[in-house]
Amino acid sequence: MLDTTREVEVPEGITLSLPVASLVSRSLAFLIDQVISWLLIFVAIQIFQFLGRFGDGMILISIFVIQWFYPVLFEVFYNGQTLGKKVVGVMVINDDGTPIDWSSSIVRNLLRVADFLPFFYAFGFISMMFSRDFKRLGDFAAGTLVVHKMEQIEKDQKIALDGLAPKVPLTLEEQSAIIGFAERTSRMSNSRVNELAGYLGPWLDQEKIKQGAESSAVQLTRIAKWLRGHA
Amino acid sequence: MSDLTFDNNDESNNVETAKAENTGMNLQQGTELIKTLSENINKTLIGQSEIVEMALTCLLAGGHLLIEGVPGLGKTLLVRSIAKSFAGEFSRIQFTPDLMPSDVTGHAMFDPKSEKFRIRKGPAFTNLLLADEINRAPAKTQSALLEVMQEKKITIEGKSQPVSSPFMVLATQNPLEQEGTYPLPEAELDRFLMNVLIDYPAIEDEVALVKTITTGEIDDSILMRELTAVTDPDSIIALQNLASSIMVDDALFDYAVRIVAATREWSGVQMGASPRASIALIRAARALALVRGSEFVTPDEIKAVALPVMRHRIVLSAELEIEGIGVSQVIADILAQVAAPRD
Amino acid sequence: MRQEEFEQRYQPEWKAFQDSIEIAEKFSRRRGDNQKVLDGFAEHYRQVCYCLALARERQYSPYLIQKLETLVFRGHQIFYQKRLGIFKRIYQFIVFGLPNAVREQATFVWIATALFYLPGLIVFAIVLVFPELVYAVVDPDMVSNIESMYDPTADRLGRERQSDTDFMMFGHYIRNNIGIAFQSFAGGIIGTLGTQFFLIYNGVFFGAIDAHIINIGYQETFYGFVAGHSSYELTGIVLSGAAGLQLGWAVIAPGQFSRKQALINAGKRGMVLMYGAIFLLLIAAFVEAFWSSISSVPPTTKYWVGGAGWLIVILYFTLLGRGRRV
Amino acid sequence: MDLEKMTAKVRPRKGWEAIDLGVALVQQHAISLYKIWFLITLPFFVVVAILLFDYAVWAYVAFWLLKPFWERPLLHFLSRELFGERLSVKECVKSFFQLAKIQWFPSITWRRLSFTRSLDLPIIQLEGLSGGQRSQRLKVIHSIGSGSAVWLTIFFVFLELVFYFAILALAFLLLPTQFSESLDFWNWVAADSEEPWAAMVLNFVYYCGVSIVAPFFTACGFALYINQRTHLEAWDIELSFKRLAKRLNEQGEPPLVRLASIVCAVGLSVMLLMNQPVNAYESTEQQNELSSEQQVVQAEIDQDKSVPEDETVDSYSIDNLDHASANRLIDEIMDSEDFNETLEDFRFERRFDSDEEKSLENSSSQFSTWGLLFAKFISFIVEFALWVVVAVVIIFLITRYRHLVTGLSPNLKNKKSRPKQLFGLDMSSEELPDQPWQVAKSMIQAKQYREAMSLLYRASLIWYMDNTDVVIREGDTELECLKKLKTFGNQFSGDYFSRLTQNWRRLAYAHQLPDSNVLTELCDQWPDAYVKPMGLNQDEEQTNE
Repeated sequence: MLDTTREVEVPEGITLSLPVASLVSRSLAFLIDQVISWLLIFVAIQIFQFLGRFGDGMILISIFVIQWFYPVLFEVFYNGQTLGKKVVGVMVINDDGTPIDWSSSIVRNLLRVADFLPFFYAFGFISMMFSRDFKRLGDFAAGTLVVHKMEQIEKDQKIALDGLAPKVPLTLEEQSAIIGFAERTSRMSNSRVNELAGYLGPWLDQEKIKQGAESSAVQLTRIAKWLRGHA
Repeated sequence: MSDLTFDNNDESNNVETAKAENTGMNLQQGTELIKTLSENINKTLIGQSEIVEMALTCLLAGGHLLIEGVPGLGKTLLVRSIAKSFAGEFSRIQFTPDLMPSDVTGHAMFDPKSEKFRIRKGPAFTNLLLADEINRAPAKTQSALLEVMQEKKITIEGKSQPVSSPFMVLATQNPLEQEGTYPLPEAELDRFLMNVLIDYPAIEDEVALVKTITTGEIDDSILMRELTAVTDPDSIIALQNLASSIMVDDALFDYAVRIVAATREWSGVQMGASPRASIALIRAARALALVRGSEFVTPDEIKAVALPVMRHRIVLSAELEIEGIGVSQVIADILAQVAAPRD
Repeated sequence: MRQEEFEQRYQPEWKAFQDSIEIAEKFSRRRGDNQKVLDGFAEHYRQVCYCLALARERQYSPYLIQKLETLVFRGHQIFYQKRLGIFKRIYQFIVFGLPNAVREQATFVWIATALFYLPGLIVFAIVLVFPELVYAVVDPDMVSNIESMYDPTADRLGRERQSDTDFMMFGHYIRNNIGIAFQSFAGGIIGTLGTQFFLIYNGVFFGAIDAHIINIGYQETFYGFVAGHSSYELTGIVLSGAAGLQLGWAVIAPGQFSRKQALINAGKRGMVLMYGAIFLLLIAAFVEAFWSSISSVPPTTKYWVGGAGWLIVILYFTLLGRGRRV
Repeated sequence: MDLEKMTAKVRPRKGWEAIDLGVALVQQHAISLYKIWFLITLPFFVVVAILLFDYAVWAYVAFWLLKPFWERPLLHFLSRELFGERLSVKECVKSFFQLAKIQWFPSITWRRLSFTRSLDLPIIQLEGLSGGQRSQRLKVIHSIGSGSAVWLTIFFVFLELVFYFAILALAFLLLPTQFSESLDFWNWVAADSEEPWAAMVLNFVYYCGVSIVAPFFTACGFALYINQRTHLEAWDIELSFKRLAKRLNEQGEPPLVRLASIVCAVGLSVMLLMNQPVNAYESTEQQNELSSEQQVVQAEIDQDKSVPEDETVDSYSIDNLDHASANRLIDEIMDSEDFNETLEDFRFERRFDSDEEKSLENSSSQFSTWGLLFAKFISFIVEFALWVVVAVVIIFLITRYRHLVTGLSPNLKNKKSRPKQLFGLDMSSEELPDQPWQVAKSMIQAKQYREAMSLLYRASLIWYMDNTDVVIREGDTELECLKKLKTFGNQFSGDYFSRLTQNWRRLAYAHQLPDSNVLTELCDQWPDAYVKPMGLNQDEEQTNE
């Protein structure tokens, strides 16, 4: 099965699958970061420009710092996210799933120079397009990975029905499908909902379906409710 | 250290002996047994009597030992000697970057004959486990070992099985943080009761060692063969029980807590020892008192175990480390300044 | 156990764990917070891992599993964070990390030194003998530019520069030189070629200019200016070159590692040298902006300071940090 | 369309994540995709280049305009591949003309400039709808977020440009130096139709750039489309349900729910649960079932009908780049600082010294005088501070490492010798009774044994502290005190102190009381040990630390 996740086994024996981010979302994050650094440089210029040569020196220093260390500082201190990455919802981690550290972050950001060659990140793009896990050269040298950040999910919406216990033990995937079905009925057409529920129709309460008391879809929704544990 | 214990040994006869619950062993028997044990072990390990004392203390306190030191200073010999002395099982795992957790704990194997899964026990099912160069294995393998150390049982295929008793892990760590080592997370180091440095023996001891080996004896294995089992695992468990019944005055609990608290406020210490360190101090001091044949703990025992117990639990700030002031120096300073109970 | 019971039973612990994660994830946190996070973090983390394993095994609802997965991931991010303070690391790095690293990677450092100085010396000798050949190496405009800069009769160097001017030049040197060092490092990734180019090019450039300056007799102003920071700056260049060479060498000859792994290793090792290069170039920029520019100091003093600089650099790399843990 | 044969993991992905699958798809089938692409486009490019050799711009425009056609075989391949059916490269190439017929006119006119082209193509090509149905369908698919598709298009247009210039820059870098220096490269690059062969070379470079990008563009659009449908139609759920049904069927499992379940009075239907049924979609339900599976080539019949006329062709596409604007762009890029930096900063040089300083000096004239003064003041202070830092560092280094020079080890122990007045106990000699042994004795009679022993022990310690130079630190334990002190005084006091310590330790830590005669003995002997005689032998004071 083709997928865009990378399995990382954490030392505690748990496997996490992390969704790797490809060039499109990363470029957007980069663009935002670039705009932010320009803004920062602009602000620095505004602040220092009235200070004569001292100001000029400060401007040059701040350009240097912003250019090279803006991403590094954010990645190290802000959980692997620059502001642009935060907006797009991606983060940088080490290949083994551990948080990014100083040396990795500095390496990957310094090697932007190599990615930049020969013109505006062409090497970087090529590398991201054709490598597993969508890495650019800096990521290879630093051993880092850009992934979509896992969000802490909120409590799911309530279903105003009683739960209904399935008689057959269901695998995780099957449970997931039934719960997903219940959650997504609102975004599907009626006929589609019925069609989907129809696949499981023969295993539901036929009588009620015939009586019209409870359609298969409603029954499945109730099973979903039960599965969620809010019976 | 040994010169500080002169008054304990000669008087242990007329003391009313502390009796451990559920064991038939009294202090006198215990002390004698320990004496035999350590003499036995010191036969093979010449010039490392302090390490032997600490290793025994750790064993009797039911803790695990982290040993640091350059290779070739008889760490394996130490573990084997201890194991052989009480007729315990011994196994050694060399940690390497490709070591898998199941190489430590064992795994389930399908047996085509019986068509059942058989549990194949890993080297961790033993009494004494020497984990060599623990920081060379990736974190997940270390983690498997740390799990065993804490739980004293191993879960394979959903079945958890206790490891042998007594159970002690002696892990060695490379002193150099080289390329390709995975340092143990700070929070995990707590799992080791003590951390001792094994160093080159003093010159005269080394001479003795060389003499023993060159005159007639050929190598370690012969030294080992000379060793005889002087006791059995059950007696070790009895000794552990005895150690936990050694008397500790309240003032000493207070003393231990004050020492640990001082590490947290000491300038130059970036991260002090956790409150659990004081519990470890008392545990280790009890066992040391027993090893020294005393029925009660005095501040001296606490002081003696303070360095090994706290060495791996505190992190120094940059300045001190650069100045070459090591953890041992800092702990010595702390011990000198925390008032000993003396009322 | 039903999922509900399970959730109810462990919910408080998950909550507590999530709270400590949130403290730890905060951008700025105080020292006390760190201790708070660390206390019992390992236990909580294991507990959550255990819960996740259980939840998967028992096939609880995907929501719960995803929630726990996220918790584990976030906890993992914090648990394996390296907590050593940055200042401590800088300090350690300067006092023994860098000199040890340079000695460890002596081969690359020596090759970089040779690549930098040998062509330079050769060109230096050639231009001394055939002065007009300087134009073969350096752009004529630049030659005249440099001539006017170090012209002893020009009054520019004669007058005292102001602090603010110094400061501007300080900023300029930092941005310029360190930026170039970065590029020199990164250039190594194409099989050391980029780095070789930088080193040889700069060596030849310096060699030609030096010889030319001597040819036209401007030594005093030129060397007076250059002496002070030369040791730091040139060594910085060599170090960045060595880092780049190492990177490229990993691509050419990865040895027993996969090419990718070799590159990662070389990147990590090379970074140590790069930190060193940055460190030296910062010093160089400081000296160049604030010391070299003082024209009231007689050239002899400047030569002495320059010589002392070289001595310091050499002693630093040969003596310091021996026998220390890296 | 058989979802069970899906070769990629279908799950509803969030936002940008959807596009990632497209990239992964290309990576997996890169060789086939590029083969198809080049087999179709290269001949066309060559033919056009020859035919329109003198009109390079037109050759360029022709190729650009027909790009939607080039992408179709790629999509054809990918759509089959996704459902587990592998087409050979040959088949795909053969199907080119058939595929190109679908909606051919709108595709190269107003839809050519659509920002959602990559997302629309699968709808048009794979679903084979006609007229109003199609536009409704487009609306539905767009409803969930054509934002991604728009950004996708902008991004890939930009990427084509990047590769265009990257190839040129690479060529420039690889040329021998003499050549590149003698030749004004960028003029050469920018040469427009004056030199037809140069223009054609540029066209070829453009073609190369597009070639790298095109499969990705197509695949990412396709991935977006798949994701939209997964969201809309819950493909993943269908898949799981089918599998579950199959499993239940095979295993002959009992029904999923109890047949005799309590009649539920819930009058709610699923309809109530659904907030917004997507009506637009409903009508097209049937056709969809046919759609991808049957590859709907026959739908070409309705292709040209119902072309909405209201759409306008805007000039918003950057695809429209002609050579004049390319020239401008090149100039801009040439002038931009970044570009200069990469090409010029390759050497350590200090020619800025004079120039920049001068120019900055000029520009500084616009600053107000007070600002300048203020700045000068600050910079003076900062520079001064920097020098102070340097001085401090130097002094620190000298003091720290003077042992390197003098050969002495740093004397870090100095600070540890501290006055002895601190003690765990109340240790001042004033507070001690004049005759501690008498007081102790009376305490023993009052059965205050612990206090008595404590008093004796303290009295001894104080005696030592008053009469010797021994340093007793706060942290010293009884045994350490004993070790330090027993060599002082005479033989007897040493013995006495050692006995006292042993008994005291046992009392304090083991709560074991000595025999009463031992206690009295200790009291009686205290004056013998300390008060009576013993001019302290000062010569023996060699011990302390």
